[in-house]
Amino acid sequence: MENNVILETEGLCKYWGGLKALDNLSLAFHDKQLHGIVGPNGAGKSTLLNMLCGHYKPTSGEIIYRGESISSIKPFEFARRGIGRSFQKTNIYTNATCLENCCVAVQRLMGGSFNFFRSRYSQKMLDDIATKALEKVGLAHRRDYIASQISYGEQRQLEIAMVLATSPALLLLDEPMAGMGHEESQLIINLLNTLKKEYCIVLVEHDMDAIFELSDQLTVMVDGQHLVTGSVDEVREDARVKEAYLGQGDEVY
Amino acid sequence: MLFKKRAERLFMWVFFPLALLMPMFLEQNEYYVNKLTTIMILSIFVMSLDYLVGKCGLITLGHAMFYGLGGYLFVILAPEYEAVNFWVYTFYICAISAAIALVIGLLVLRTSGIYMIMITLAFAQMTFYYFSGSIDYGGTDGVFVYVKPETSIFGLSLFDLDNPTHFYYLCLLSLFNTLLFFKVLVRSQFGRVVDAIQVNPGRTTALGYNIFVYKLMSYVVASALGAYAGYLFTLQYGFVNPSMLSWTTSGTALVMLILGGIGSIYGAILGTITYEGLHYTLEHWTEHWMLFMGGLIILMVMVFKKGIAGFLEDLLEKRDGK
Amino acid sequence: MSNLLDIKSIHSLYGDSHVLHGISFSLEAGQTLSLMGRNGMGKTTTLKSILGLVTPRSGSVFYKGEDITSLATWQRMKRDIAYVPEGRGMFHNLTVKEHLQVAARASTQGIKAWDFDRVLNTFPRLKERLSNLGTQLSGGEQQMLAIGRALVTNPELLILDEATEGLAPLIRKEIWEVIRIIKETGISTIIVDKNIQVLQSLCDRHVVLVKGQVVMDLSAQELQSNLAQVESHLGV
Amino acid sequence: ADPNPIKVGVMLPFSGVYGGLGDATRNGLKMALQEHAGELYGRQIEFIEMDTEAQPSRAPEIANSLLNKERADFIVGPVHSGVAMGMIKVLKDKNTIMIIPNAGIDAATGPLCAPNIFRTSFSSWQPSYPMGKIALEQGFKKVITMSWNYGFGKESLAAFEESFESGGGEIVKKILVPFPKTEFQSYLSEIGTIQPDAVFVFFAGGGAVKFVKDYDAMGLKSKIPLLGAGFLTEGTLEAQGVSAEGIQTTLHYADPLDNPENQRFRRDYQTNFGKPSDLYAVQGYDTGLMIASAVKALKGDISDQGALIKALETTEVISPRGAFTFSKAHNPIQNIYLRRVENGENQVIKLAASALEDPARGCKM
Amino acid sequence: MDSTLFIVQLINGIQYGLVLFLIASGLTLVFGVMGILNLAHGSMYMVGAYLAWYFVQHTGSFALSAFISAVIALCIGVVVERTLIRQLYRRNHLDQVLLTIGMIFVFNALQSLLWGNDPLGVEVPEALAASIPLTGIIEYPVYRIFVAVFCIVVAAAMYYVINKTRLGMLIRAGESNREMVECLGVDISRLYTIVFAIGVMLAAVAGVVAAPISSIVPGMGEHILISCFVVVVIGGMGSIKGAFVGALLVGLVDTFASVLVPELSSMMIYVFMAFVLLLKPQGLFSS
Ligand SMILES: Nc1ncnc2c1ncn2[C@@H]1O[C@H](COP(=O)(O)OP(=O)(O)OP(=O)(O)O)[C@@H](O)[C@H]1O
Ligand SMILES: Nc1ncnc2c1ncn2[C@@H]1O[C@H](COP(=O)(O)OP(=O)(O)OP(=O)(O)O)[C@@H](O)[C@H]1O
Ligand SMILES: [Mg+2]
Ligand SMILES: [Mg+2]
Repeated sequence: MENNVILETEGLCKYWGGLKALDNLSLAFHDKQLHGIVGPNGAGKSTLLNMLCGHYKPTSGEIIYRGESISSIKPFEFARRGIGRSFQKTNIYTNATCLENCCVAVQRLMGGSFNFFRSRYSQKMLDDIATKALEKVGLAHRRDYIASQISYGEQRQLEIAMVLATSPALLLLDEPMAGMGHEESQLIINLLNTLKKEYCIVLVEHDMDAIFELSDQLTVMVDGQHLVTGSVDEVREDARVKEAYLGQGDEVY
Repeated sequence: MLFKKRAERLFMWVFFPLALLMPMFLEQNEYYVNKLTTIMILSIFVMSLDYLVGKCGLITLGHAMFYGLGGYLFVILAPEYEAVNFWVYTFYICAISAAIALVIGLLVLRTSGIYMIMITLAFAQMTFYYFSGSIDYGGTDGVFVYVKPETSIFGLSLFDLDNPTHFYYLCLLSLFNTLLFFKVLVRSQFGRVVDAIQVNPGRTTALGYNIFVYKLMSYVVASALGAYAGYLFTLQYGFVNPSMLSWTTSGTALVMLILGGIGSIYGAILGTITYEGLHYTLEHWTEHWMLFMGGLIILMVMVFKKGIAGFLEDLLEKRDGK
Repeated sequence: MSNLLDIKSIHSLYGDSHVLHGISFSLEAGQTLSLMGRNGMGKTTTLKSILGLVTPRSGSVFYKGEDITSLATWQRMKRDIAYVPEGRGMFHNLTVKEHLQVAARASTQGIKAWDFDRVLNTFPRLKERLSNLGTQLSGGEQQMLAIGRALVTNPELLILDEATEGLAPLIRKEIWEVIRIIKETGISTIIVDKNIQVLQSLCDRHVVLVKGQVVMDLSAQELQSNLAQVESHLGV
Repeated sequence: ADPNPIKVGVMLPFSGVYGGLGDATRNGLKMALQEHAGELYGRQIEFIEMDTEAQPSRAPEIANSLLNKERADFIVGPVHSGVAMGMIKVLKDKNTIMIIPNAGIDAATGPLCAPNIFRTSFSSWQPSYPMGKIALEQGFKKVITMSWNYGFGKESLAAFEESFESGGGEIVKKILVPFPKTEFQSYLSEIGTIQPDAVFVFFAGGGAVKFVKDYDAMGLKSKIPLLGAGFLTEGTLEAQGVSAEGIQTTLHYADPLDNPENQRFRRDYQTNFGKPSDLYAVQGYDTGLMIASAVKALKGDISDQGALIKALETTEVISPRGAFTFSKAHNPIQNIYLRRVENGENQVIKLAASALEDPARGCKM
Repeated sequence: MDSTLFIVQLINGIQYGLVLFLIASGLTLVFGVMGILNLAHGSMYMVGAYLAWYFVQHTGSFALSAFISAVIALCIGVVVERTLIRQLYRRNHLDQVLLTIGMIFVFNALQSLLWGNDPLGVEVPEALAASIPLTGIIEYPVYRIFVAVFCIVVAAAMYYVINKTRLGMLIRAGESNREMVECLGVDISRLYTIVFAIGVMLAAVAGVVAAPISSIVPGMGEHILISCFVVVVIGGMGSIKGAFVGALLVGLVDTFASVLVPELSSMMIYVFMAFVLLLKPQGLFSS
């Protein structure tokens, strides 16, 4: 297994003043696997993702990507190395079409972003790649819709399409199913199921059904600290996890 | 297509042909030619501001700094009693302003929102006070440009800058080029990233763009064009004064811009014409023109929610809809 | 009229887009009502229309028999309504403590069942974050705060829009427990949530929206017998 | 008679800080031309008024409009030196007459002098130069000078220094305050510690009010005499109140000046406009007199610019400030008076210099 | 500079800073806390000074005049908010720029129509007209000390209200999410009307208080406006403490720059601001 680790953290810490949002976390993420992260609210999951994509700088510790420490590079360089992410709150270009949203992503790869004169509409190839990304998440029929006019679930799909359009090696997803109806959730679950065959995915989610169904590896965090990592079944039966996170029994009254 | 909106195309077809013919109607009256020239020059200035504010989301209250620099750089660089070449100095002034903008941009663009407004203002005020207090450049009284540049290219002289009509056409041409340039820039692949940054900088960074560089380049380009406008303004009457650099110049440009319609590029021309036109009319009509000017501005904010350009666009679209 | 809330044929629009097409339902005092529907069917818009955050083009809202359609939002809220908005509505420049202080008040009847301390005891997580600003909380913490902020107004009608969104399972249970408790004290609640099992056991009435229209309006028993149909409306 | 009116373009600030000055100047101008309406050989006067807003960058445009659009015969203005520069740029050597009713910038009748440019007010040099001698006469050896850091101020200080230092006085410190700053406290503290024999300042308008009040409030006035160019106490006395008492200034005019023209002028101005006249009204008035006399001399035909300039050059203006004539550079050769503020008025103490002519350095005319 | 002069200048700097804070206090409230970009703030300062002059002429009493001026300013504030500002809360910040620049024009025109363009002055009220000897031959006017104390009182009161009271929390909350405040059962628009009016009143009161130690001239507001923004921004938006510290720093920088680098002194506060913002891009005390 060791050989296909693409991202690792070593003793990663993030302190907000006195608060240890993340304390000494060492994890390894493997290629072509979906790594679920769960934990109570405020456990530091979003903080972790924010550091893995360069949005926050770690207080201490290392992030190692394909064997190279990247803790000190600029935020935008994370994406350039193939680390793509979606945000906890939908984060798209609301005033542009879905296609245009993806084009922005593709253009970074294709170059030409410093071209002052070449029309942005002149490159067929760019459009094609963007369309492919939309197809991948099942949004092809919304290609020319303005992003603010599609439904919430579709917006989340679009966000994933944008990340895919940057051809990442690694996807960091923060609660992609939040606020989504059953049907839409199912769509995303199916999507992730296919995507994890190609990418390494780190998924933070409170929807237990989804996370149990999808995860190859599952990490539980509590109060900034690592609790357990293991397969879904291992984690599910772990007494500490039940106490700290899942609680006893079902969520039904 | 470069001009997508109907209002925009209509404007292009009405304004430029009219502007082209204007001097023929005004032949007997040099003043109007001069006045229109000033409006063209101001439009270039306001347009460059529109690119910054409306397209890049970089609100500055220090754009007048470059307007003034355009003038002062000429005074500083050009020998006092010798006609220099217009094109060469255009290049010098734009290049030096761009270099200055690059340095200032490196500092200024680290902040955003109101903080950026204030820090750009700070730099503009510094230059304002520098030239206001300078002995060499006439202090608050300003300086004269005694000899205007000549405009030959390879010995072929097309314009005579001392001839108001020639100068008018030069400015009109500059305005047209600026408009076209910005339009192309906005539509370009670079423009796509700039759009993205304005709407959602966080997302754009997460896609792997170094947004600082794009902002910086936009800032540099707009500043250089602002300086070019200032250079033209200086040449028009051959007079430079620190008030070109004052924050009220920036503020007035902002007013023209908002009036015209932010982010529409051609709205800059509409805004400038409206503002200057109102100013001119009211001033000739009553000594208390400020009262009416203020009242009209307030009225326009209430009525034209997206500026005059936005109003036109809505009007034409509504007609199309029916 | 014994109904706490009566909504009569509300039509609401955003600009030109017609979102609600004549919504009507009512809520008896003390009842808990769930509002269900897929994404974008108009649940949030319905709630906002009740609160006056969206002005309906036509239709009316009665609260305790009084027509409140033309009242301002704050006047409606003054009648002991509390709202937990979708997206949490944090104040970025207020601390957690201030969020609760600024909202705290007794109900018009002078009831003060919920106060600062009780909220903190319910969500101990917030206790450690009292001096954090609203936007410096984790997603779930924000949600807790939003609920707490609604509770300290000691409402008679509590409106929750996806209030368990982003909460960990344990906390979610906690919230449902809280709602059960306040239900017992006679507080009415309108809940928008996607967990149909919980809603089923918790709510007295169920309203299902499809494309801005009420397609089903069921009592708890009726829901049992029509579950399949409801689920098909929700796409479960 | 020529049925076409004589067009007088008026380029003054009617709004903003200098608005009051513009207003008074215009009133004086109109009053003079009204009084002499009968001697203009039937020519009507048409005024075209433009608000400069004291904005130098607008000056060329407005001057241009008066020149080319209105085709004014005379352009009267401005108050502000920066605006004067912008105007001169457009009007120098053109076929209109520019008459400056206030702006003192030395260059206007110095390096930039031109046949068609006249000034009825003063050069910055004129009112300040005589004060140097007077300071010495009164026994002041060490003086601090102070003004805003702009042309008018610096030229005034230089003129004072010229005569003061050549007579053996010493300038112990020269303080230039950035224009238009009016926070003087720190400078006054400095003056208080240096304790010179006297202080010579140039300030005008609002700045003058603020300075004089602060100077008094800091307790300096009774200990270190305050001298100034006359603008310090011109149009500001009411606002300065008792703080101004005892201040000595030199200027080419003083309200209570005892001559029949002045008495009549002040009376008529008061009845015409319902408020007391001031220096700026006088300067406007004299501008009117000058225009009237030239028109009269040419029997109403002002079409020949050469003749017009000749007529203007040789005019003797019988002004409320006392009669004056024009130097070769077209600047008044006039008396300068020493005044002291007593009971809220600039009382004339004595003649500080009679028929003082600006050296017009740099004028090649 | 010897030590006595240094101390005198220190006092001058603090005194100037306090006055600056007073003038900027209304802006801190309206712009910093409520987030409304009111460029006409300086105009209200000017209006305050002119009103003070006018009523001192007619009543002879400074205190009475101050009171009447404050009330009038409050009314102006209410009217302006109700009729104009209110329409713009949902719109772009830049529209507020345009609107308030329009208001500057109107106020300037009205000032010129009502009171003319001559510089005016208000005498220091009798009771405060004394001076106390400071050092050497320099005296310090009692009125300036009174002004300093007044500024400190205003600062303390504002700090208390904004940071410690429910009212203050509501005002701040309103800046971040108006709708949500209304959902707490608070009439946010009335609250905002009142707070805006108080902001306007503070500007006018600053004009009144400053009238005896300044000259009342057209355009006096525009000069001070920028300084006010500098103060608010250096301190950090929305922070009363920040504005207070910012004002004192600007006062000190300006005073010492005047003495040490007189030619560049006007520039110095801008250099200072640029410096602060480069080190702390959100101002000194931003949250
Ligand atoms: N900017 C900040 N300043 C101070 N504390 C912060 C900041 N951002 C987050 N925190 C704190 O750090 C802790 C971890 O937050 P994080 O957002 O990572 O939690 P999370 O695991 O994503 O929780 P959730 O599931 O609720 O989203 C929280 O307790 C939060 O209050
Ligand atoms: N501000 C707005 N402007 C225009 N359209 C809007 C706006 N808000 C919502 N809509 C549209 O109105 C419809 C109903 O939205 P609403 O938010 O009420 O749905 P919902 O049932 O709450 O969905 P969800 O489960 O996703 O929260 C949607 O189609 C949405 O796109
Ligand atoms: Mg999170
Ligand atoms: Mg919703």
